[in-house]
Amino acid sequence: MSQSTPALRLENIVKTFPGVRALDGVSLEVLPGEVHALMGENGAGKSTLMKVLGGLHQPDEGKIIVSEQPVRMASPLDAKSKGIVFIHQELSLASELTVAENIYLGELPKKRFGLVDWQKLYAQTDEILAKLKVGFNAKTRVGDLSIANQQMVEIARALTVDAKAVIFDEPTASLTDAEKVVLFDVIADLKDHGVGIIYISHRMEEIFKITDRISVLRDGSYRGTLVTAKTNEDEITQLMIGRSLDLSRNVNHNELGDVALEVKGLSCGKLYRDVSFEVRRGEVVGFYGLVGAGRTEIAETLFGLREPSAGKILLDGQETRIHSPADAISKGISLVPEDRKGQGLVLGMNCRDNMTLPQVDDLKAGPFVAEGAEVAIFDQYRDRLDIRTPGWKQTVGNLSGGNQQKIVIGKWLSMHPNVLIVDEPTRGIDVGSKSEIHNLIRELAGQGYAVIVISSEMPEVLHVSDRIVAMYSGEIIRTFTSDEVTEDNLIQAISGITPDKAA
Amino acid sequence: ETMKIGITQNNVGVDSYQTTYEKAFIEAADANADVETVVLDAGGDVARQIAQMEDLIQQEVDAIIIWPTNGEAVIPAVRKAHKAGIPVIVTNSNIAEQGFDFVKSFSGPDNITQGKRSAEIMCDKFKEMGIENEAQVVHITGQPGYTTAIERAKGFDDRLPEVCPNVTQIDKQPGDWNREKSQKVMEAFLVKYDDIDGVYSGDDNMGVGALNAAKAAGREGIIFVGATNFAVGYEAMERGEYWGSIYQSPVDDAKAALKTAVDVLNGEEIPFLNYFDTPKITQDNMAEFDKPVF
Amino acid sequence: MADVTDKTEARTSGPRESGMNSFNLAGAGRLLARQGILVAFAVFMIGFTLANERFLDPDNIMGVIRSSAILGVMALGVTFVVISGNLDLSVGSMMSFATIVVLDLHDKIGPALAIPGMYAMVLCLGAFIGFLVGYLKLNSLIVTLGMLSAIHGLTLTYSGGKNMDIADKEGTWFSVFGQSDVLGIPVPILLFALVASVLGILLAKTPFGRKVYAVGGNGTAATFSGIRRARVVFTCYLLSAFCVATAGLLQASRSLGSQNTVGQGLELEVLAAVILGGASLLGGSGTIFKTVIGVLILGFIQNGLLLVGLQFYAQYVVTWIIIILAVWLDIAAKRGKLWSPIA
Amino acid sequence: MEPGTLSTFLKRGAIWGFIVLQLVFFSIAGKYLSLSDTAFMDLDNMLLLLKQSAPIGIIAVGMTVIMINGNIDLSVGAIFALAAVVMLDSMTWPVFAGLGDWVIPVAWALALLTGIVLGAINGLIVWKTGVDAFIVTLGAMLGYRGLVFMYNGEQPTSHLNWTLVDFAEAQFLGLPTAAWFLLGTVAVVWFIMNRTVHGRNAYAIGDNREAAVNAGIRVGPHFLMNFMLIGFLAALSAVVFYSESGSVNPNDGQLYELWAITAVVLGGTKLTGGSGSIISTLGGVIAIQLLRKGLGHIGADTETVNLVIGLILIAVLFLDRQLNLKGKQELRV
Ligand SMILES: Nc1ncnc2c1ncn2[C@@H]1O[C@H](COP(=O)(O)OP(=O)(O)OP(=O)(O)O)[C@@H](O)[C@H]1O
Ligand SMILES: Nc1ncnc2c1ncn2[C@@H]1O[C@H](COP(=O)(O)OP(=O)(O)OP(=O)(O)O)[C@@H](O)[C@H]1O
Ligand SMILES: [Mg+2]
Ligand SMILES: [Mg+2]
Repeated sequence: MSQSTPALRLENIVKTFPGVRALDGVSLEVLPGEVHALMGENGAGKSTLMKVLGGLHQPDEGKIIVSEQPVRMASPLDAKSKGIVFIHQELSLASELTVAENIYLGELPKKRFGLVDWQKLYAQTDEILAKLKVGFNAKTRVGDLSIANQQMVEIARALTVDAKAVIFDEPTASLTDAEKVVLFDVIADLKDHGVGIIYISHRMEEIFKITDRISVLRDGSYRGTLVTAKTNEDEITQLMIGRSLDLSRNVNHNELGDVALEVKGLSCGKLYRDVSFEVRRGEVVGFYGLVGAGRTEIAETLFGLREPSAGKILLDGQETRIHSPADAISKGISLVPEDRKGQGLVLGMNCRDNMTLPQVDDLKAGPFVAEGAEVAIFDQYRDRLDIRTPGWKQTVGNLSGGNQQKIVIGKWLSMHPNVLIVDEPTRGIDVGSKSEIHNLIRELAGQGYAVIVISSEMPEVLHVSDRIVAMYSGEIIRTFTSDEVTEDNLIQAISGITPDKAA
Repeated sequence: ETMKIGITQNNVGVDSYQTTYEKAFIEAADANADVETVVLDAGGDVARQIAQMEDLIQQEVDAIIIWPTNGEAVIPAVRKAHKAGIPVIVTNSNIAEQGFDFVKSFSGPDNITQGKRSAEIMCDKFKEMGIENEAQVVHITGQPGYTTAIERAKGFDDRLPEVCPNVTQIDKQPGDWNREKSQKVMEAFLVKYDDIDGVYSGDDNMGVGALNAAKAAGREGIIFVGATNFAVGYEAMERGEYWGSIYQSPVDDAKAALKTAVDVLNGEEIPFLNYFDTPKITQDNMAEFDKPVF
Repeated sequence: MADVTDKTEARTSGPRESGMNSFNLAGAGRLLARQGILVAFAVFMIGFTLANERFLDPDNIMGVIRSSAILGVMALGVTFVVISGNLDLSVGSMMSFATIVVLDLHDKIGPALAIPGMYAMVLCLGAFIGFLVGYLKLNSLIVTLGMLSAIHGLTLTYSGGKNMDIADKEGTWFSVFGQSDVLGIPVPILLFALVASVLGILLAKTPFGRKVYAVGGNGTAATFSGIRRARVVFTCYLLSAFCVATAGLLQASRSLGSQNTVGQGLELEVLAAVILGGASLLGGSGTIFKTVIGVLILGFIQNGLLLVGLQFYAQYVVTWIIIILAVWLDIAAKRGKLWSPIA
Repeated sequence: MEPGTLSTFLKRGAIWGFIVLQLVFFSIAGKYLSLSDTAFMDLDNMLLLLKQSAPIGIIAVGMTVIMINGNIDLSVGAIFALAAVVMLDSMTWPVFAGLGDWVIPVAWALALLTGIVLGAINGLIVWKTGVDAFIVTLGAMLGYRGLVFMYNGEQPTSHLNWTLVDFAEAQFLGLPTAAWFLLGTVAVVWFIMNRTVHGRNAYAIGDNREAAVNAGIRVGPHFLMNFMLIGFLAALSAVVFYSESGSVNPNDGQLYELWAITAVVLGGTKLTGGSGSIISTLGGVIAIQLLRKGLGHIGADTETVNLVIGLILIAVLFLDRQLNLKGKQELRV
């Protein structure tokens, strides 16, 4: 922060959507070489502000000033040409194209006659990928990558141009720790080169680790800027939601009931092998592991989306086969899937219809859908999960990312399942709601539900789980009770270092 | 030694005339022990028809019968057959004059004359009714762009003013050889014009569609004249609702084409234009004709 | 209906705006603008009335609706298929089949048995397509294009390629569906209205309708929500076949005779009506009400242009312009801007 | 691996397998059922096949591009007809009377220009109004057809120029002219789609339009260029075909859009855009043409041809899916 002229400044930005005043006179200043955090609850307007900056939305009022010059960001291309790089919250990739083509999307290196300069493209890409230390190469098809790796491709775009400012909108939502380390290195590197960075995240530990200053938005208006070194979690939370939170490790165990779900020797091709575990009523079992460890695939099998190649599933002691999600639902299993856009929501549908979709057959008045009952369910979970939307008629695609996630959670909680599986339940969710969801999960367990939580966030797993299953490369390495687990032995387990090997 | 005769037809299945033609052709060929046939259908597509000509040439048939989708576009393909030494016989509707050099013979109806005859039928009836000086006529043509449709329309349009100079043709729209479409067209005519005395349709199928529209609208006294007497048209004539048409048998058409081809292969002298007769048929003389089978 | 309207808007209202060229209509105008297609409809009706005063003649209006009924009934079924994210190009060919079959059976086993017989056969075809697209997950465009051809072949085989006519046209009660009136309203219109109401309610108000939207909007998410996607798609094709059979019944009853190609080319007209009504080919949006509007627009354009007396080819050109203007007006009203946000 | 090379070629192998299957079947069945003494797989017959694939084939190549780009074009049949009308009619215009046979290239250029202009109209409407390409081109299918009829009423437009016919019927290095044009088109468009920035951007737009927009790719101009390309190719197809036949009916080219789309989809291109291969489209075109030719060869009648072609299309799709199934590990969605 040696220079004092800001890399960019936003002044009094106002943006309204039909029925929503998303930004209400927001100002923001980013210095060169600064990592500036943007925080706020879900729907506070962070992404919208960045979309204004990135040329995706035109502001109703206000100014954008880059290097002391007022500018108009007419389009994404325009913004890019003015040195603003935008790493989006939602993946923005062409899955049929290669990694290299995606990283250089919109600016493929050219030879004469508009030909692509493949050599240059691959050389440049290899250079970037080397910095990111990823396990795939420039010619891999993006659709073949895991979500985390796709996110890395997205991040790689920050390194392609001489940027004045780079916007990261929740880049770590689907990354695990190893990739996060790489990302932070990248950010440090950009910082050294005098690039101004806007960093949006709901994860406090990251904020404290890498940012210099923190600006907070609330309900579309600017709440103030804090210097990271001189503040604490409580102060930020106060500014964001107007109260403090308790985020500690889970201690109060519920009364455990019978075994609700038991899995014996379950395998599914190469995806995972010989998996056995049980979940009791009243118990929360956390699944922790690296990306690709096979946790999602186990969940999908339990939900009838995959055919196991071997092994047994027992529900309440009865061996069952689960043929389809419909079958799973009728047997009292719910799954909050990890990909909310692709698997969780019908984006073009309104909030209410999305939320009641799995039970639409049960909510009937005569032959018709009982819309009143649906609205009641929606209202209940909107209040409980604090979903920010102008009303149930709002199209889900227009909600902020975090609020979309809450709709998915509400959808499955309202089914009152016997076995609830949640896969990355708080991805992109603000701290306030996150703790609300954690409380909910605990509460549900308290009511006698059996809950499986798959998460790549260690604090989350530690906070909600009674037991933690550590997976590595398709196998269960070890199961911890909450008393015996420590951050160290958990990390060891998910890295494939078994206690005996380590010894 | 059997004769291998290939035929490429215009568009079988689009109406029962062409279908009946195909059936009759195959029957006639089966009946003749000396003849083997390859029967192809271009589905109304010129490109497909040219490809079929090429295939027939490639298969080295002894003679080719073609029912042209387009009387001019097939000329080069016909020339190809001619160059390959395969005699070509055109059936049903002729190709353009430029191609005559490459063709052995044409066999089929004379569509222009048919159009003319329909005009005469219509005019005679008007005279009989005494309205030849005031009658108003609407005209429903076949599928736009098809030779048969164009020729019949031309014959009618040319002849009507010659025989009934004071009759006016007030509107003309295509019915696409389609009963339903022409019913719609006629409905609009009926709304638009209070006074319609005659309807000429490019074939009876469309004519019956127009008749249905008039019946539904309760408009009586309209003289319907068509062409290619279909069974439906014949029946409507029996009921006295439909005045007249042109009698044309696809069976005769098909037999004539096959016979011409066989004659050519047998080296017999045949005239270049082999029109078979398509007489007028009206309620007055219909007893002389069998009910069409299609 | 409100929720359904919202769904359709979601697709067209992109997230980006350009600030320029907005003709934002305020207040009441905005409400009107949401139904841009109705405005377009009104404009054409006024235009045609000015061009020919007979256009608004009740007989003419009734006539147009009656002759649109056949296309319209088919469009109702196709609306379901399109909303579920698929296409049905086989409806024209299948309608020919239905017409030919019911006419043939009429003389063989009598109308009372012919009608259910025909429905059974057409529903079998619909079930076959539904099986291929729903359960085997084959691409609907190619499947139905293939069926377009295959069913045409079937019809030709069935009829021997000949026109099919009822022998005794005067003596049969079969003509009630196509030719008679009830309380001065032609039966085809009543049937169209009946089927439209039932299917409209089915789509907008029942769990099944909701599932159709979900499957078309995001099939994966629908599956994850426990919806049996294949079954929904299958049912949509059955409904489509049912509508086609009804259209065939109307057609056969109206003219009591038919050629094998009576429905040829209708598939694209039907699709045009459905899309004109605002359904997206991507699935997940559209309503029965809007499809009906789309059908009527097409019907009145054809009729209006005939009355104006343009050459048929001038009609083609004008239809082109009107279709694009109508859809353009519709989406422009929804997004509040005349020009598209495409960069 | 660069996009569009051998491995993708093999992945989309179903269509080639199907072609081989057909060749085998028709050769064997032809022995019993055909009148002809010449074998089905005769070299001349295969060359003929390539030539006969040209009219639809050239259009299908353009359609592949449009569909990769995430659009569709239903007006190609009408553009085909209108370009042909312009080509054949312009050869008789008095202005060109002094040109002799040099009128041929002029007429060609005019026809191709017509195609480009018609394509550009579609492209501009799609771009500027934001109306879905399906509607725009469905409308244009009617509108352009109307223009064809306006030009010369219901009459066919004809001009037989024997120099031109001889050229079109000629063979260079053993390949018929039309086949050269088809193969040339395939090569050039393959190159555009796989080697140029425009081509790669077209893939990106079709794959994820929002991502393309976010990355600053200007979607509109790409749409426009691709519509101009397909307009050009539809006209080129007309030029190639009508040089040989010399007369165009106002109805010509009807249903070409559906056959072209069928060929493209058989070749494995997704209707939703983003993926597809020009070479496989060629396979799709040949497969269809082969089917028609083969059925004619063994003497199938009209009903059977319709029935079989329809069912075979479905069967190919089914086979293709079975071949590309990833097995039991596939997610059941
Ligand atoms: N295209 C749109 N149309 C209507 N409303 C919108 C649109 N985009 C955003 N909004 C609304 O604007 C508000 C701000 O959304 P935004 O995405 O900026 O939130 P956010 O701070 O990024 O939240 P999150 O942390 O959940 O990502 C929300 O209420 C959202 O529903
Ligand atoms: N680098 C990679 N390239 C290709 N496929 C991968 C790669 N990494 C993971 N996969 C595959 O992607 C699939 C999904 O991985 P995913 O990350 O969802 O697994 P997971 O164990 O559920 O992890 P998480 O829930 O933490 O995201 C797995 O089948 C895995 O084999
Ligand atoms: Mg956001
Ligand atoms: Mg996962």
